[in-house]
Amino acid sequence: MTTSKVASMRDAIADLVRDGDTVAIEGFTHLISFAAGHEIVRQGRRDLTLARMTPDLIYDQMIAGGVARKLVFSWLGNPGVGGLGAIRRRIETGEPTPLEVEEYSHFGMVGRYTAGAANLPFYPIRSYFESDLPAANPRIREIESPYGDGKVYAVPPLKPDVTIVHAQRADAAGNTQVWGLLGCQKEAAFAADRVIVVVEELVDEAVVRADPNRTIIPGLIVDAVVVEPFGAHPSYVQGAYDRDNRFYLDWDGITRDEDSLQAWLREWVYDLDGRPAYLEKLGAERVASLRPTAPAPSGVVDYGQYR
Amino acid sequence: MTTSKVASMRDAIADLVRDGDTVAIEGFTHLISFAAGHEIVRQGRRDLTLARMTPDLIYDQMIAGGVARKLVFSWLGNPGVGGLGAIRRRIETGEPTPLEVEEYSHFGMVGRYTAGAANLPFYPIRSYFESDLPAANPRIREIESPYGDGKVYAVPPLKPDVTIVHAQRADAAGNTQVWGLLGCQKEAAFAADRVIVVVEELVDEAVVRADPNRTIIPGLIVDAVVVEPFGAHPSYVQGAYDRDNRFYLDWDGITRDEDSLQAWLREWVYDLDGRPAYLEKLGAERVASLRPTAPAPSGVVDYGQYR
Amino acid sequence: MSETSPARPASAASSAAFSKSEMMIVAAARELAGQRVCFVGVGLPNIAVNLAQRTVAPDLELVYEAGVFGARPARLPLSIGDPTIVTGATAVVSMYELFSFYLQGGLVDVGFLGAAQVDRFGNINTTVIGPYDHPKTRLPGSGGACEIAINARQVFVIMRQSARSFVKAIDFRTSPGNLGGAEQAERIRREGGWLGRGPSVVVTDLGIWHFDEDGEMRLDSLHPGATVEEVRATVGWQPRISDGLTATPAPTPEELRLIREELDPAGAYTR
Amino acid sequence: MSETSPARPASAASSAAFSKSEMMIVAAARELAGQRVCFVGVGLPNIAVNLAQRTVAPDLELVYEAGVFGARPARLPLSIGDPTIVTGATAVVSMYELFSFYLQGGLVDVGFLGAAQVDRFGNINTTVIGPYDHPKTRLPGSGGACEIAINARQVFVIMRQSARSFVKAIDFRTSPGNLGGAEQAERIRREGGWLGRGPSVVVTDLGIWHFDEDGEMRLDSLHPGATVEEVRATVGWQPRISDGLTATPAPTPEELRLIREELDPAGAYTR
Repeated sequence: MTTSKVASMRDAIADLVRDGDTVAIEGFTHLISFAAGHEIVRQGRRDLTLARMTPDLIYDQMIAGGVARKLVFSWLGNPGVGGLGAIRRRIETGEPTPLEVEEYSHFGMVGRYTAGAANLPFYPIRSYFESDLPAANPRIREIESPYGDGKVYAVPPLKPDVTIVHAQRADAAGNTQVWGLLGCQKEAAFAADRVIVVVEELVDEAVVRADPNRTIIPGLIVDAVVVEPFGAHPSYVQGAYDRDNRFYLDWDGITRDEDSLQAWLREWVYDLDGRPAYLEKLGAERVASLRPTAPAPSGVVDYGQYR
Repeated sequence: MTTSKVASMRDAIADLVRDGDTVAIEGFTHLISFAAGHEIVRQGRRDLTLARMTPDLIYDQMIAGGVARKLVFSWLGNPGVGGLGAIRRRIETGEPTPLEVEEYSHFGMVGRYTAGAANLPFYPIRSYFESDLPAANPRIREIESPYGDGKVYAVPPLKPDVTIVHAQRADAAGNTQVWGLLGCQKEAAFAADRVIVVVEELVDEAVVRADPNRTIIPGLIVDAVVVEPFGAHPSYVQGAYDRDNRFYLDWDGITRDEDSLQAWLREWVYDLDGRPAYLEKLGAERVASLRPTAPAPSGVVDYGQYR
Repeated sequence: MSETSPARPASAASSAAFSKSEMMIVAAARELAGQRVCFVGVGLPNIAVNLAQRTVAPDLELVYEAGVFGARPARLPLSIGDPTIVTGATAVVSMYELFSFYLQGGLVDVGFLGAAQVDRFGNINTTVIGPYDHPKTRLPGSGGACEIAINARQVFVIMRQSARSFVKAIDFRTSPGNLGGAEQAERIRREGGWLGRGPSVVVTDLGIWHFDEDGEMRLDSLHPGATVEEVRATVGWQPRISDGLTATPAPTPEELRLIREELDPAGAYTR
Repeated sequence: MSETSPARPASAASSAAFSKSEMMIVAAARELAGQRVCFVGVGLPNIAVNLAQRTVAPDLELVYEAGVFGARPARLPLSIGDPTIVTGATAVVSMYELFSFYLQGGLVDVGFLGAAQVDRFGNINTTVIGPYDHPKTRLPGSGGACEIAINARQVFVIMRQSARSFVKAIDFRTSPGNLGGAEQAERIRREGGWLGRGPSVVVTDLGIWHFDEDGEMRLDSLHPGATVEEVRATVGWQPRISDGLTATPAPTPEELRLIREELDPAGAYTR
């Protein structure tokens, strides 16, 4: 399969993300595709169900941008800093329209993607005992062990219409490699009907084939490969750039007030035509300040030729 | 935790494998610890339950050596070649004593280790529908989805007393890295009460820490690290040596007859005191012929320093 | 068209003579035309899919049971867990991931199965001959076959046929085929939410069988050198023979060259 | 012994003055003496466990919720998913593996939880203030807290105490503590096969609470500068005070030096 799946972010979102879809942009603090989220806002998608373990700044921005009717999640916040204003206002006031929520724990969300990826009707976990969560979310259900040794809880499969992940590198067929935190991207990708991979670097397939254990998503399930360096800012990419903690701290002020949030969206999303313009606006100095202080090479292992 | 867990094979088996234990030597064609199996035979363990997806030559040898009363498995054979005589004779004739069998499919065994590792009371899979396997093994049971969308099958957790795996490398604390086929070693190790890791090479912890995504078993769950180069022969170690297909072909003749098998055991197990003697007997030329024909380096990735 | 020859001819690629095994491999490979993702087990399927990739199905993607996707073996491995399928592959994954996400997740179009016994509806036994508790012959068991039969979109069976293997009633049903017939099988698959539609072809050393609307095997093509009488003599029931029975085209020189020079120069699979 | 000071003193390590946050971190770190494997979440637990590793628990192994084992952060991260916990770690694993094999598999001795509300039995709310469907304040939710409360062998709670957080009845039970008391909690844990034995300590800015035989919090130690009256005023029930109430030893100069110079030179955690 040598057909290239390389596409622009604009085309990938236009072709693969549709009004009403369930969309998962995954990545646990690491490799969050802010670039894809912004493009979804720019293209004015509506009525999305947004799924994500940690809705984070990107979903606060997307929900402020009016793309979503529902949120599926397990932890809602700006980690280490504070809250997410747009999401909190929608939930607490129901303004401008109510935001439906479907809530799990972290392991529950991981189990849901796993069941989705493995075509299982449920995933069993040892959580939720004596918690109010199953009452708040009736999709969390008890299940009896067939071995007569008690019950655990089940969560239902989550099968996004589209999963979007950012990665260090992929080849043109979509074979994708990641190092550093892995989160639940593999499960979320296999669970999805359509997959968009956004990468720092497009590499020759020989680079992928040199280290096949590093591949987390095979091209087989990938629909588009978007090359968007720094597309995960203000989150980070192991080995490429640091988390922009200053932005996360700044967000606390921006998100507290709907007007300041909308002004931010105008300035950083609507008035820009894509990630290159965003980076230009961010400035070379800020970008440079986020580079690692020194390399930390993995070392080489030998797979050996066998003829 | 800088305490070294490095031990000789003799001490590791003496300390950690006990009569009556459930023992899993895992590795799917790759990284099978023949060295540990032979030492268990030499030390005369009895009444073991041997668990393994593919009982392969190593369990044929161990069962001929009289260590086992029960076999838990999913595929029984010499792949690409033929049968396993000692095991077949025990099952077909019940001589010298019957061998109890508990049989699953591959995915069933993987699910069992996964449930064992994750402390789940069962693991659900889409297999066994309309098969005679659940009738043959009543531990394979139906389970109804709590979402009203039908049933799947459940397998029970498998928690070995001891899991033994071979790997390319580990540090003295037992942090273990593998490349090439991964099989179900991770799940089998986390499921076990005790873990023995046998490695081609003992490395400084800095080597492990340079590439933490490569670690499949953390030292936290490892009880002993045995350094035994070529300890997986006649199976193979990616990048270090090839599968000795000649031996697998030869085994077909040896295992057909109980006398020739016992003679082989005497010559290659009982009369030797360990792997170095085995390798000397195997001969430098045979060993050299199994080396890869050329290197196939993985390439380096950069994790980056962040200060 | 030459007679089938049991032994491999001395001057390989130039000769039009071929063995029964070679014909079986070539016929199986041709059936893969148009397929996308194939789950590969040990033995004959391995050489058939590799031949198909080089002939009728250049885009065929291989998923090896050992946990390898996109393998590019430099030699044809004896075992499916050989190091040559790992080096240069696209992805190497745990067996948990392979069975959960690739197979059960629905990515596999064709799964290959061998069999010690098969019945007219394509139900398969690879477990025991005789009673389970006191078998006359203990066979390897399921391996991944049971879940392949249920989760691969369709199943190809490849096996030599004989009165001992093509039987009226199998001794143990390891892997479900069309159960007691198409109607029952389709209902159970639908109600159970199976991804698999069951067996679609059985390729043997004598011919090619597809499954008719009743879910029963029907001989559609006869290999060169084989006869309908020979087929009847090696089937434990009254076999259905297609009204339009065709003759399987003999292996082409190029197919034979690929098998003999590239895929299996040592003749390990084609003896 | 000096008065507790709300702001960090100018000349840090040399001064015996310290903030309430510093006292809370030091007290939590000391509680980790003798523990082996700790599950680390975001915020105060992160600095407490790193301090414990450098003082009372040099062999403490850290499991970061983001999927990192054996981290050696070169700096103290703002978020638990920072790149500095990955570089040089022993193992980096998927969240599936972390929650399945490390936490649920029973390898975690101590899990740390924060709370917006806690009741006298250590039950925790991090979900909503007010009714779930129309919350007055929407909080972050469980994250991993619910499964940590059930699967970690014991739970340490670290939080500032106030009349709003130490309440008679929590608005939503995100994570179970000792339920309605020790007897009920022990029965349910036993019958349900939980690995966790529930909360063992609550460390606040005023003191240290352990759980008595009824499963209720009991103030065992009062931090320097805090008073029993202050404690009573910030608890929404009639709190149990130990007969042998002790005074928490103030942070040592070395503990303060580690916090201020090595772990949190920017004062992000200790403001």
